[in-house]
Amino acid sequence: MRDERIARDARAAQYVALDVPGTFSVRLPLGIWTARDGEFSVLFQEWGDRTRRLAHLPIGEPLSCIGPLGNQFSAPSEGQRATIVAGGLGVAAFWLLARDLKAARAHTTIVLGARSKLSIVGRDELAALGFDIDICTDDGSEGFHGSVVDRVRSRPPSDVLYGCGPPGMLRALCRYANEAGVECQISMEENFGCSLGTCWGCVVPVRRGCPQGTGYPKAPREIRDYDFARVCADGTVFRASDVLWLH
Amino acid sequence: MRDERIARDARAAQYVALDVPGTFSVRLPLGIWTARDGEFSVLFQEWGDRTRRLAHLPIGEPLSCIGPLGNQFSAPSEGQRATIVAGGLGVAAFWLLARDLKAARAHTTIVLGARSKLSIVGRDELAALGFDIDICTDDGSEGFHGSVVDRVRSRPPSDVLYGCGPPGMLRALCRYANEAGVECQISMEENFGCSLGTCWGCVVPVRRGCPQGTGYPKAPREIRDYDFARVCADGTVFRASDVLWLH
Amino acid sequence: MAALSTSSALDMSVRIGSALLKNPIIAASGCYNRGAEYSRVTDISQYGAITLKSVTRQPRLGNEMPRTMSTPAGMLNAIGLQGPGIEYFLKADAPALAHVPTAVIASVAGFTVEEFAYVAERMDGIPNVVALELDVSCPNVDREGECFAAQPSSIAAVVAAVKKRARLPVIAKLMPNVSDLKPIAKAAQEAGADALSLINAVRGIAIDVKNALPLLANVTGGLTGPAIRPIAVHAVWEVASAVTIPLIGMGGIETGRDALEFLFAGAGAVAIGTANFRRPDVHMEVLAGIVAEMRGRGCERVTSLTGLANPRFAGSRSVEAAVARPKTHLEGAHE
Amino acid sequence: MAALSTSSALDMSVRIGSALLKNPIIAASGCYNRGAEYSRVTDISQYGAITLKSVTRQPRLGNEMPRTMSTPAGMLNAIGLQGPGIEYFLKADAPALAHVPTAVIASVAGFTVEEFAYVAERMDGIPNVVALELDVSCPNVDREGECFAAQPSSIAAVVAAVKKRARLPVIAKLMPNVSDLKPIAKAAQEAGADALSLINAVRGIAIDVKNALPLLANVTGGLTGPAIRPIAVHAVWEVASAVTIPLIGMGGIETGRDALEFLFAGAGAVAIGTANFRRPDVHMEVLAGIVAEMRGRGCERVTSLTGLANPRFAGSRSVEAAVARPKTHLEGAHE
Ligand SMILES: Cc1cc2nc3c(=O)[nH]c(=O)nc-3n(C[C@H](O)[C@H](O)[C@H](O)COP(=O)(O)OP(=O)(O)OC[C@H]3O[C@@H](n4cnc5c(N)ncnc54)[C@H](O)[C@@H]3O)c2cc1C
Ligand SMILES: Cc1cc2nc3c(=O)[nH]c(=O)nc-3n(C[C@H](O)[C@H](O)[C@H](O)COP(=O)(O)OP(=O)(O)OC[C@H]3O[C@@H](n4cnc5c(N)ncnc54)[C@H](O)[C@@H]3O)c2cc1C
Ligand SMILES: Cc1cc2nc3c(=O)[nH]c(=O)nc-3n(C[C@H](O)[C@H](O)[C@H](O)COP(=O)(O)O)c2cc1C
Ligand SMILES: Cc1cc2nc3c(=O)[nH]c(=O)nc-3n(C[C@H](O)[C@H](O)[C@H](O)COP(=O)(O)O)c2cc1C
Ligand code: FES
Ligand code: FES
Repeated sequence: MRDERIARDARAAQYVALDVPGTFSVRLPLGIWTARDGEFSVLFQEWGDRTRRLAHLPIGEPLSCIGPLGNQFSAPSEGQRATIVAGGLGVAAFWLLARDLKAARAHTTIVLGARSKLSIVGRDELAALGFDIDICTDDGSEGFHGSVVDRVRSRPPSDVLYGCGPPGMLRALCRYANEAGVECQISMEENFGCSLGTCWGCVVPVRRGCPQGTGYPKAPREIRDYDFARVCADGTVFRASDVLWLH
Repeated sequence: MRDERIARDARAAQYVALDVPGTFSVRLPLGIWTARDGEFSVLFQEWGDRTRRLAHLPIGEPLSCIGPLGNQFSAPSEGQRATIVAGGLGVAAFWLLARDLKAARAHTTIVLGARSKLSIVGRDELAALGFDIDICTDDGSEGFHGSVVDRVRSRPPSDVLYGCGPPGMLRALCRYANEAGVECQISMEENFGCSLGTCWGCVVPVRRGCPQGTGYPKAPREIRDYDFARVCADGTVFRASDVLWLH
Repeated sequence: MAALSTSSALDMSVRIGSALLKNPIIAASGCYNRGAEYSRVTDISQYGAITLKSVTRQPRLGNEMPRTMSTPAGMLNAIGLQGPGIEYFLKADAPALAHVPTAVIASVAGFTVEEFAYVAERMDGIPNVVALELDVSCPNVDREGECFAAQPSSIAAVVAAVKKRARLPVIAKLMPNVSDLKPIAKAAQEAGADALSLINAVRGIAIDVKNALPLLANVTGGLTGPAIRPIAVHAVWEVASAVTIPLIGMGGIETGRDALEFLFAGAGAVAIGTANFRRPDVHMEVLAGIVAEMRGRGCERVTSLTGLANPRFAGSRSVEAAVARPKTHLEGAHE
Repeated sequence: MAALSTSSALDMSVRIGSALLKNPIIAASGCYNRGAEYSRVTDISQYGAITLKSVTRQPRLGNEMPRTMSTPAGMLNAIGLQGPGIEYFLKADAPALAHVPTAVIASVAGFTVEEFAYVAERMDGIPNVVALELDVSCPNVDREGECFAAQPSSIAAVVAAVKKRARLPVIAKLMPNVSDLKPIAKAAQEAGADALSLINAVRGIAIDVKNALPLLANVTGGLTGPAIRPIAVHAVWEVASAVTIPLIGMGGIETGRDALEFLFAGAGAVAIGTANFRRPDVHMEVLAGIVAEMRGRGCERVTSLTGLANPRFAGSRSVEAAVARPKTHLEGAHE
């Protein structure tokens, strides 16, 4: 997709909110994958109505697109070893990060997981940035046989982990990072309504005191002792130590 | 559009019911314009949601299409002079009729009307069949300055009139034909639900006894003394002498 | 568990009172006429049943045009119960029902309790007709135009009167325009209804802005199609906790997935209306979708899908079905 | 007539009780937070007013996730009134409202009559706030969970209590899940409401078929967006014949044409909710559409469009407007 401003301003883990033409639907949030030369790209699969309609749009059709939206991964301190942990289409959050880490000459490992060999996405673009990719597949059809989190456990520890992928994977990654005391930033997903922070439709529970939370007082009879943060506007990036996994 | 069966079977004034891809809508009825060599065409304008979506479909996109549907114009008896009276996109009903009349060597006149010179459609295709087209425009920008019905009145009488166009035009044509005692067949339009005759959403009032009407008895307290016929399945072609114009 | 039944035949049959349907997919009233039109373009025998257009005591011309209008993901209609009346129906239409290649549910509409009872009684003995559905959403002449389905007492009066005179199982069809469907559903069950259909169309109006006039001649119409599906699933969910008789869920079903929403919410069967107008093969696609789900879950009887997502489901699945109900799917249900 | 006003300035202002809005386009409650987010992507000053997210007495965390879901031509939400509570709102949020570049309507929600009255009273004197909207669609704690807006008596109790203690004009917001909105609207008017908003979201449920669970953590959600537009226009049409106070119509407005449906049905103003989530410029497009219609009709005051299609419209247009009402547009209205 061609948009000078978005391609220029996009930061790691940011997303765009697309108005898919046709009958009404709320905007579709998609992570910004590559971004250069006035163009950016997205990676998506046909999940439902909006992604199906998007996939069937004629090439060249103009699209209304808001972005880049959301906060971003923070860079590692100098000399820190970073590991990127991507599950499935979660890899979409990492081209920009990998590019920045490369430019900063940070010591970076990329662990990329998928169901099976055939469903690996993003490998070539990341390899083109000059990285070796550590592939994991659930079915063992290529690389490490097991989840990306299993793989991370089996590797020498990093100073900072960057994660994006399905909720189960992120949860396991956070647990590992919190237990191991490793810094970990994850980019989260939820169903979005407005994509702009107004509807409170996309919250995640965070510990009280987390600067991304709403910060308002606890109600007298409220038994839940956490706060909510909006993935769309306060995130999508959260620290593993801030996010609560209730289920 | 390519469909061997529809292109072969289509008769004058028949239509197709298209399933426009995307979010739900009932099928879109469109008249069959030209039909030859395994292909047929339609003429349409972007009225609303379905026609807009249809216009923006990628070329080559497969479409589910039911048809040909509806009854058809009956041919004139030998030696009768026929006049085709088309208003705007109503011309869509007439390529097949013109082709048949040509083949039957019937003496045929075509009166084609539009708002103005720029909105005339269908002229070239009909001319290519070898007809002279008598153009009328509401604003006088080409041909006769006035409505097609005014034009028909001003011409030598025909034995049979075939009409298709906006309701106001059809109504005026029917009134003229009934007063002048000329046989007249019109192809009508209504909002369709099912396009197949099941929903009773597309009825027109016809005189009791019209073979196209429902034929069931009049209710005791019913003050309306007419019958209804379904445009989609009993029509779209009705005799001017059968149709009642209530408004 | 997934391997349990992949090779064995599935039992798709469902019961509506004494009627046994070969599968739970029904054509909704008013959208299928008497089936003949759709026979030209699809295999209607794959419907478990088709419901006829509602029949009244007297012939009715119905409303003036326009009667239908497209709306976002739906349509608005106000046909006005055009129809031949029961006498002419019995003479001209009923005999042909013998040729419908599946079960038939006759729909009855009326403006007084007596009209319902009279028409229902006359429907007795028509070949192929296995049940009666009462379209109690028409305005009640005796009660200042309020619909029968708006009050527990009036729906009970209609159902009780019909049950006294009709021999076929009776389905009462509820409408969504009430604050709480539960007492209405309970009243219908207590009055003897063998099943409930829900929902009828939702009241709506569209305005022709160009002419500053209502788009439908009748002003108010009924909104149907996918737009109303969440409203209809909500209705089934609510009623499923209040009654034990089978529910026929409808409103915006287009795919197997949509139908499963209704089954999981608590419906024993589903009906398809407006979606026939888009895809005449829709019932086969819906059936295939349900079959695929059953194979995926390894369940052999379609009845075992009923109420799976609804922890308050009060109805009984058929005895044979109970074993197949995977308890795990209830875990984590939010109440 | 078309030439009458093409060169003169149009009067787009509308009155809601004592509040004068510069135009009749309002951002709906819950869809605009406090305006700040949308200021980044559009010109919010072109809204006649923005309505804040409903504020309760106590802070509320709201429902668990998932809270929203896409549905055909709409969305389902169950946020659960997450919010800071009135104290924290007054401290942390209210001062910033001075910078909102248009009028602000504060929305109040509560679970008892006293809560409504208390929060409404505390809203007094906030800069820029010109009216109070009462979100009476939350379950009534004192009456076994029935919503205040479900019964004439309970909505009247809330409105009367608020009117006694609040100085700002009061708008009661009605919900569509009732059999007849007219008595409820009348009760609100009689209790002193200065205007009515309609409609709030329609109750709906969606099921996650893969996991056989409700898709929303709260099970039931509110259906909004174009899918419900005919339901909302119907509500305005009905209520417009029952009360004389101004109506704010909402539900699925995406374009000027959609807004005109509501105005012609009897609304004096319109609100836009879900459509902001698609196109943040939607209010400007809607405003432009209304202006074009006024120029086309040659009418100078937007108030003269109200009720044009509704022969039973009972409200009064502003005096100046009456002359501009083209009587011919009523001809042919079907009753
Ligand atoms: C910040 C952000 C960034 C995102 N980036 C990407 C991206 O780069 N690429 C991409 O493909 N998607 C991405 N998503 C996810 C995408 O926005 C959703 O999948 C979206 O719901 C799809 O819309 P839809 O209308 O096509 O399907 P919907 O109608 O919303 O969903 C259809 C069905 O698929 C299921 N479903 C939807 N999304 C998922 C999912 N992610 N995992 C499992 N089941 C799902 C739903 O539960 C539903 O049953 C992102 C989401 C967020 C919030
Ligand atoms: C048998 C039959 C044959 C037809 N053949 C053709 C054809 O060959 N070419 C063609 O363009 N159309 C034809 N139509 C008309 C076409 O089906 C309708 O215009 C259809 O409603 C457009 O669908 P839509 O969803 O795009 O617009 P809708 O959403 O249905 O309508 C959008 C707006 O346009 C108005 N509108 C729609 N149609 C018309 C109309 N015909 N005249 C004036 N205002 C209208 C509506 O009132 C509404 O305000 C035919 C209709 C029938 C019944
Ligand atoms: C054109 C049309 C006519 C209908 N006529 C009737 C009717 O006569 N009796 C009845 O009980 N329901 C009638 N209905 C309602 C349907 O049976 C069904 O309840 C409703 O359409 C919801 O299902 P759907 O969204 O799948 O269409 C009609 C619906 C449509 C669209
Ligand atoms: C995400 C969301 C949150 C909402 N929150 C509130 C609320 O707090 N108070 C309220 O009165 N209405 C609330 N509403 C209802 C809207 O104000 C409006 O009545 C409804 O959405 C219909 O309009 P629409 O179709 O334009 O969205 C909410 C709607 C949405 C979509
Ligand atoms: S999607 Fe609306 S607040 Fe995040
Ligand atoms: S469109 Fe359904 S009967 Fe004609």
